Amino acid sequence: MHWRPPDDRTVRHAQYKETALKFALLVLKAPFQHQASASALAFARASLDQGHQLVRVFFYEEGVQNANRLAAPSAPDTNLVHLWSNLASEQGVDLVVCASAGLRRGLREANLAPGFRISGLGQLIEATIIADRLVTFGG
Amino acid sequence: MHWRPPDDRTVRHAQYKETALKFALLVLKAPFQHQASASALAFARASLDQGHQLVRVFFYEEGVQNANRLAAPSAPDTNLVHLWSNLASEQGVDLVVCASAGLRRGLREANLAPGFRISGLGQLIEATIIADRLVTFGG
Amino acid sequence: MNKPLPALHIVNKSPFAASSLEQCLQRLAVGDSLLLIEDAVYAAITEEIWDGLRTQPNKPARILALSPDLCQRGLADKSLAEGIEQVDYAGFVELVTTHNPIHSW
Amino acid sequence: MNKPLPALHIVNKSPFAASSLEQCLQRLAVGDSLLLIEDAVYAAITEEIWDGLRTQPNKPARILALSPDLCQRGLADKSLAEGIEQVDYAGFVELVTTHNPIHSW
Amino acid sequence: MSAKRIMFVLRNGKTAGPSTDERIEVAMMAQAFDQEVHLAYLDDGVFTLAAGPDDLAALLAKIEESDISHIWVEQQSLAERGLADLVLPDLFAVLDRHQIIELMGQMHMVIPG
Amino acid sequence: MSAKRIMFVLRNGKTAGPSTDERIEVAMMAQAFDQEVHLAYLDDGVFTLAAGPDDLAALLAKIEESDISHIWVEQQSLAERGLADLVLPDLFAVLDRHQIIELMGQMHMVIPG
Repeated sequence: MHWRPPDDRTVRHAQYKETALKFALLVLKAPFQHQASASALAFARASLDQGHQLVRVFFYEEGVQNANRLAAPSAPDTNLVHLWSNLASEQGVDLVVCASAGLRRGLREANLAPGFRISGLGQLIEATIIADRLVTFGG
Repeated sequence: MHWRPPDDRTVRHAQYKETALKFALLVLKAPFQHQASASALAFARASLDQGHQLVRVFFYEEGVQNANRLAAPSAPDTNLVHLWSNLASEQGVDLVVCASAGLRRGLREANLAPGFRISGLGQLIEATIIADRLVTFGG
Repeated sequence: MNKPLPALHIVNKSPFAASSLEQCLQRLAVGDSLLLIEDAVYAAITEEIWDGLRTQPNKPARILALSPDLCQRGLADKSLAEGIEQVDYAGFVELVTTHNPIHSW
Repeated sequence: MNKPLPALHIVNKSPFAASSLEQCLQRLAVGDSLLLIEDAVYAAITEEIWDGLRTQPNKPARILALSPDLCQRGLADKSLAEGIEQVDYAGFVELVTTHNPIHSW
Repeated sequence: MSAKRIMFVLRNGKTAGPSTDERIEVAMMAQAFDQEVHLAYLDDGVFTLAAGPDDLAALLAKIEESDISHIWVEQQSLAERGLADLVLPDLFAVLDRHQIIELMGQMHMVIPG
Repeated sequence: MSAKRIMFVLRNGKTAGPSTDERIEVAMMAQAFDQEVHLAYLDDGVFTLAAGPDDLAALLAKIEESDISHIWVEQQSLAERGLADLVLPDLFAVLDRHQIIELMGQMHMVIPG
């Protein structure tokens, strides 16, 4: 029962360096509730800067509030919803909001910020299977 | 510097019993995040049952999510948004959502559940001034 | 009514996960009471939690645990630590009328 | 790569407010490291927090505190408790590559 | 690709409420994807196992339906909370803390709860 | 109607982030309604006063603008966190725990932070 890298680790996208890993992130807290969302975003940027691949950022539980287009904090540079959208448009990062967690909290397609998509919990598991590492923020 | 009852305590609405007090409630957590919202609702009902007056329930910080009409949990009898709306329609309780806290979190008139109204933080202070007691849930 | 009322302190977090019960107990005035709700009711069934109380300057006049929250956690049949009373929501409201301020930790 | 990697434990809550640092320290395996982020960096500047570490079965191989979070809290100039290193987000990413699983408490 | 060992660590009491269900949903989904799913009840998480026979039966039904078969409960967490004599279904194995630590080290992913 | 004495108890660190501002906003609003506003920094709340001269200056500007004049910092909370030598503006009075307890007992309302 020793740790083994997943079998697909040798197959890598050309843009990533030889030692690059695939990361998946899980965000569990709302942007105004907790620093977790800001920490996850900073980690995401730093991992891309180092040439790692960000397989997916999955938003679950209160984390679904990160995708709420209607959220408008007074200081726009601290608007984490915008900052996540920017990450998606600049770097093509896949930002997925859990459909059932979103439904429970009123997050729908109609109020979804650009760059996010709503999908099933299976997308988290799929990311977990593909990725070399899963890092959770706001546990 | 001793505690004094507010000067208006002798003036009371006819429907309340002689020893009735005026309560204000402050709710700071989202319904799915925390039990605080359910605790506040149970306290609100129990205080009305005993003939006290509920001046206002004020929703602040993450508590603004209690007013999100779009929230749809799988089990409707645990849908706290509906249960708060019911309290407002049955008992005429004033449910106020903080405008600025709501704006930051994407809570607008368009997705406001029945029985809630959006207003300023001054409504919390006003309730605090009128009320004999302020009870905070989710601090 | 010129005499100030004692305060009611409400704690809602598990004593195993958070420091708020301990921090609340350090700030009690003589005559204040303590109400345990939500996950704080876990403290009510744990005798050892209250050992430290002897070192606190002021003991609560009454310590109460919200019975629906005990019930919801399957703890209704458990014996409570010495001196802790059960109270329902009607009792919670009653406590609020006889105390002020109401201090949620 | 057949050898298992050590785990990285991430704690994000203040040791004065929550028990998660203590609970994490009780579950370290030999060779695991500990990263303090967000309010957990308050632990990094407090020597007494680590006194209890001697009673834990396993000490972390490394203890690190996230420097931007220290900075944001005005603690950048404070001396850290003995043996605690500062690390930035690049270092955080590096730690994630050299450890697995990544365990957030 | 071989299955990954994923441990869901359940360490919270009930105040977080419905979130407990959301954590179990993820574990069930992982099992549906044929991963090797482990549930570990530590710290206040063990209190959720004491929440009466009805709640435990509902949890057990979900777990059995999803074929999750590795369910661990830390003995020290039970003892610290006065629950050492808690009667649990056979599917729940009580482990010593050092066994839990060893298991955690064998996981590919750990997801907190 | 005479003014009420309302104490805002600030006991949290920075992770909760913007919420800290939201708590100060309530206090400022209460002052704008001519209530007798007290701010009490206890427990991890004192860490927010150590968050560098810029942050403290910004807080001070808000407080001065709103005429809040009763600001208390608990000495024991500072000492426990190694902040006993923290230099604070004159507006912030460091009080002993028993003085804080006495003040709390004189409030009409206490709002947690």
